[in-house]
Amino acid sequence: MVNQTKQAELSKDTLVAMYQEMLLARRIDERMWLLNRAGSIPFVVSCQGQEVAQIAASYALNKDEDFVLPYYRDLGVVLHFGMTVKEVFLQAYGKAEDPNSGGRQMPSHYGQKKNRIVTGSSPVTTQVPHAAGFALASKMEKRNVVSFVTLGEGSSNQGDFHEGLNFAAVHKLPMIVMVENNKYAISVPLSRQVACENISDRAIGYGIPGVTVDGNDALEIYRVVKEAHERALNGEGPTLIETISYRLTPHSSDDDDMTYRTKDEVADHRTLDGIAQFRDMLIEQGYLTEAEDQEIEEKIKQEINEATDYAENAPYAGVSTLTDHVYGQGGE
Amino acid sequence: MVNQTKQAELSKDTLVAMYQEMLLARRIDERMWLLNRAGSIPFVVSCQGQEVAQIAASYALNKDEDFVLPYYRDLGVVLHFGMTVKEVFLQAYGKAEDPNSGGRQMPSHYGQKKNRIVTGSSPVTTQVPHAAGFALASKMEKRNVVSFVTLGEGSSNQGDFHEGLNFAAVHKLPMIVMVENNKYAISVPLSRQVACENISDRAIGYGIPGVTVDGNDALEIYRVVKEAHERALNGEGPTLIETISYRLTPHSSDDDDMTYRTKDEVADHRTLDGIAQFRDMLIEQGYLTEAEDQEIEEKIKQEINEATDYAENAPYAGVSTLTDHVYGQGGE
Amino acid sequence: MAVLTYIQAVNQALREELERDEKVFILGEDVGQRGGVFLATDGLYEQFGEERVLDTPLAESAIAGVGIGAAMYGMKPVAEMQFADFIMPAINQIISEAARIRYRSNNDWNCPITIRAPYGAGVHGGLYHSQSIEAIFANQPGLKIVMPSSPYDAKGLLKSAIRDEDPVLFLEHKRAYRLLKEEVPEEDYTLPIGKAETKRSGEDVTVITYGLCVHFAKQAAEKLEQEGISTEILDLRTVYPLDQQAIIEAASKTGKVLLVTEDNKEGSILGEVAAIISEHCLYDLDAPVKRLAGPDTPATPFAAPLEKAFLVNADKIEQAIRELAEF
Amino acid sequence: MAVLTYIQAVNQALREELERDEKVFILGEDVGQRGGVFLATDGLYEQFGEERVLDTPLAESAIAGVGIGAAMYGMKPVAEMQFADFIMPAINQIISEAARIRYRSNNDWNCPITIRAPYGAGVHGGLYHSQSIEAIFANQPGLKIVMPSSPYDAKGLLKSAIRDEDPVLFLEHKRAYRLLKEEVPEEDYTLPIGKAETKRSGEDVTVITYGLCVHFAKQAAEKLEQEGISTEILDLRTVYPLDQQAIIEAASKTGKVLLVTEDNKEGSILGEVAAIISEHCLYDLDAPVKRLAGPDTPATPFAAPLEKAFLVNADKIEQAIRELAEF
Ligand SMILES: Cc1ncc(C[n+]2csc(CCOP(=O)(O)OP(=O)(O)O)c2C)c(N)n1
Ligand SMILES: Cc1ncc(C[n+]2csc(CCOP(=O)(O)OP(=O)(O)O)c2C)c(N)n1
Ligand SMILES: [Mg+2]
Ligand SMILES: [Mg+2]
Repeated sequence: MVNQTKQAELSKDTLVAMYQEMLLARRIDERMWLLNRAGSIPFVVSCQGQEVAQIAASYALNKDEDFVLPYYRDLGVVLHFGMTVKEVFLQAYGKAEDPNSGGRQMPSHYGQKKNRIVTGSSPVTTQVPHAAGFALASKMEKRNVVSFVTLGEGSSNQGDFHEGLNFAAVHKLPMIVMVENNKYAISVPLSRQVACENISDRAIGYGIPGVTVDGNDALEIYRVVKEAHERALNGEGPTLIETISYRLTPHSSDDDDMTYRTKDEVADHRTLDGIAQFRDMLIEQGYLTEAEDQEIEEKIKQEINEATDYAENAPYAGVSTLTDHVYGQGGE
Repeated sequence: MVNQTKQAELSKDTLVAMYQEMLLARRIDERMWLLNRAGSIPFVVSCQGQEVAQIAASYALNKDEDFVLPYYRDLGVVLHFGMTVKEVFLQAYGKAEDPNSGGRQMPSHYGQKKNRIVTGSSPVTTQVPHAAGFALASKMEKRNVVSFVTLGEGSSNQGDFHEGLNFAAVHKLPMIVMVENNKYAISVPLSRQVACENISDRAIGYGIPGVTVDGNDALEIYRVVKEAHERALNGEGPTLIETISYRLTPHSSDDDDMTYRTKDEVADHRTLDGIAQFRDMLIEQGYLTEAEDQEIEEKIKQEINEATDYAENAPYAGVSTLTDHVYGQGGE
Repeated sequence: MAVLTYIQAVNQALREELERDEKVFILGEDVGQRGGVFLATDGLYEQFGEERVLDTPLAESAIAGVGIGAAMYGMKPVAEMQFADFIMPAINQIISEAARIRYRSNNDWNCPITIRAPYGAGVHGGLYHSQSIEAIFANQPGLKIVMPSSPYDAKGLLKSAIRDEDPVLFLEHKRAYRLLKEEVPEEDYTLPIGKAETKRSGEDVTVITYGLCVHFAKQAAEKLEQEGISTEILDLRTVYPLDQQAIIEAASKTGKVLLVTEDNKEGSILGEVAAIISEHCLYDLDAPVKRLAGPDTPATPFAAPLEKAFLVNADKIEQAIRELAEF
Repeated sequence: MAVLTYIQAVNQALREELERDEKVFILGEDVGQRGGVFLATDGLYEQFGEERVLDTPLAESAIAGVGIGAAMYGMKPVAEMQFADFIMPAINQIISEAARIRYRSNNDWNCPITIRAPYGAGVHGGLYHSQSIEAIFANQPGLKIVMPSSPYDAKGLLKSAIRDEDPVLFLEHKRAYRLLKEEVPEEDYTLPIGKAETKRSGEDVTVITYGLCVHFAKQAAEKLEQEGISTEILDLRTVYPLDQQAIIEAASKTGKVLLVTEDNKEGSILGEVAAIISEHCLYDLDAPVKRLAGPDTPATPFAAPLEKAFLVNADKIEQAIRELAEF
């Protein structure tokens, strides 16, 4: 449930803008599945169920200064940090103009230097030490900049999680680690991934604060990320935040989740959808009318249509570029 | 201080035997330094300051069934599990008869299958997942066997610590992890290795019990390891134990610790030596007389002399054996 | 005899070994209820239970390391790396531990673990679901690396790997999983690790290769036969340690040698093959040894045209054989 | 000009680069107050403070990974692996990340990190303080591997590595640290990465090698000169990617080629060198390419007699050159 007592910090306009971004991420993701099932794009890996956490957290960051190290589900984060809808579709199609990788990486492997979205890979959790490196560098340069890194709860079992958090804690680095706990790592449920109550219980082992929040509670997520951000800027070191949500789609378009969970389980969680809750709250509060909501949906749809068309028709990188950029061309 | 109210569990004879083993480890280690400084052996890495914890913990294990995965300082553990003094000197000299490796590994890289001392390497912390593997296998075979693994506090920052403990916790494996916190990782003090209060604070992140004990308090260590052992045998999973001690020697014979700590700091800790405390307690309790203590010292000295002579005169492995045992010879 | 795909052959080998020896067990990510993301372990969780087909936490160093511990204990673990690309976090365990255990303990301990991993490109996997990783490990005494080229070989070699008393890295080409089908005996059989196999006998040009490229080489050879070019194909099968004798014989036989790999050219295992040939066959060669391999760029881009340009295929092999034949 | 040991030359290069560019910083285990276990960073903590000479927790994947993050940010980190053997836990960061960052981002990001590590045997280090590790990495496009053979080269190449805009693995032979001394200019100079260097000109036999083995090869060549055998020595300096042109020229010049490495024979980088020669120099060779390397056993036992038996030395090189000369 959305906690209404905490809205004070955020204006009506901001709340509506947040809603728009959540919805945009969701609608893009839905379109990706349609395109995949129609055979137009080979692969989708979804944000569905995690948009609220991603957008709420992003709003608590400084989008003009901070570095983000998103993982493959973080469509919400990268949209907030400035990737355009067109660019998102270009990467889904793997076209030359894709700013993430020019079609070299699989979809959802984000990276865009001008927006401080740090390039990511497929092996999970390698981005956690990188985030510590960005935080270390900005601390060395005495800049007021935070690095924000995300990962799944399954990925929090990798050695790099431990090593990266410990390093950041010892050196009191301005870093926020957000674990988006969606209860599954592909087919493996939380109970076979970890034996602790909360992923945030791992924080004490690094001597840093750890918080678990409802991943559908935008205002609470905003609050804890904002606090973590302040601590980071104050030189008080990193924070570990866990958002609890549920993966509403199969792991990816290559997965068949019905081999390990039931339709009912998924359906139950769909009824708790955080975006719908957020919209209801906005309507209840009088911040949004049904008509305005419809307008938003329309605008999003049009933007997505245009982006799809553009990306679909855009050229692939030429074969002669295959060997470009293995190394730089000299100079520093 | 030795807590006298907890002796009940251990008989006088056992306590005296424990003392003898601690002292034996210490005296062997001291001899190694003499041999090294005299140019007879190229390398020493010491147990000094950690013998009490090693012997007390070993007594809480089942030395006829359990598997131990010691690290390089665990001379006490391997002596208790059956490695002879002669064998210890053979490995220090790197001679053919060394049961650990036939002179292939550096000193203190223990391993002896008949005594269930699992072969170890130099890269720290790799033994933690191995211990989980032994625990998993014995659980699969429904045997009442525990795996006991140790490491330094610096080494608890390696990814393998995290991955190994998490695995063992999720699968509720009969494993005891003992971190011998001696305040330094070579030159790096605890405060630059971790930011948590206790290494045992990491346990909650795996949903398992974590305990910190005074590494000079033999009876308390015995008690917590015994409890962990019972939990393991009851199917309640792993335990993380931290013993707090102080590294009384330089990191190794290649180290000069005066470049990063003071003589005074080391001298202060020498006055708290756990073995001396333990002897004093035995004498106070009337379990040991000064004369008996002297006899023990004499016996140890003679054993060490004999072992040194033997090892010094033993042959190296022949050069023709260099390429032996890279692979097995067939069969299963 | 049933016709099986490559992945079915893997699955059958696993099933039969689990049935044969209760020390055998499987561990990895999603290998349990899901049956593996490629279905290599399909049905095994149901048949053997969760104790013998273990879903692990997402942590490759632990998968390898726990397997190594269990193997030292005396079990026969078969660890799965979901993609070969994700073996990287486990390299310390595989190289520093598994490969060194027998030698460092002077034969006191050993480590009979099998580590399976799907490698290779051609399924739009992008940079991190496409790599050839064998070269990283092909310099580690104590380790064996097996890369079967067909369903029949996959079954027989996987059984040998599981029964081997030393660690075996078992690399399966993920595009072969569904692409390759052939008759595979239902009964138990094993194939020798450490031995290359002549897949085709010929007189004009020798192709030495392994894995999925054997399939492409066969296609090329069949086509060239119609032009009167006769091709010998040696399938390395075990890429470390190499079967030197077989390489020397195959190279000497025709005097014209084409080495093929999907891996990047520089530093691939073909370098070692070329070195063996240049040490032993100088006077038997009628042409310089030729290598056909991927370019020296990360394997491989996601975009289909770039992926295709990266990969070795039957046409490229055919062209290279023809050039050698005409040399 | 001062005579410096190899380790002093490394130290001087680090000091000068820290002075020159405030984006340069050092991180690793015991690099601070202790000055490094080999004293590579001696005095730097005192001069530049703990912010620029960082003692890290004992965790190599973090040392590499944090360095990679800082490098992407725009810093010039120099990460130390205490022993090359302990780079294994960091391989995922080095191969999957550092080496791939420029390519995968289509040139948007890059990763100018230098990773230094002492490799090699001869100091009673046993199995885990003795290994040659270059072959593990010598198949990874995006990475460069530099292995200097002398103090002069170490200083000039380390400066180039630090200034390089891409990741460089910089491997220093730990026995060379105190064994090798020579005049090293106090002023700033750099040496080119990617280029081999002819260390000695000769007519009868070409030795191609790198690292400490260059020193042994020189000793052997001097001795053989008195017998009238003239030896060309090519120092690879950068072992990945290789300087093909220099290899081809050096091999063709004498037609008799000895390749030398301290690494295990099978799968060492010499395989690639041999492959280049066999592709390009077949008709210039007067004898089969010969390799002198360690045996295929884990490097290397602790016991002195076994260690000695494992290692390449000047005598073994001399013998091999003589055999080739007499061929
Ligand atoms: C090192 C590594 N091992 C395995 C994989 C394959 N893989 C991709 S996503 C995934 C599950 C991730 O689960 P979680 O961290 O919970 O994130 P989620 O997908 O649930 O958001 C796995 C096993 C990988 N990408 N990297
Ligand atoms: C993976 C790895 N990195 C580095 C080293 C070098 N090294 C050996 S011991 C040591 C310090 C260990 O400290 P700690 O874990 O606290 O154990 P202690 O020696 O204090 O008992 C280091 C850095 C190593 N052996 N393995
Ligand atoms: Mg998840
Ligand atoms: Mg310590």
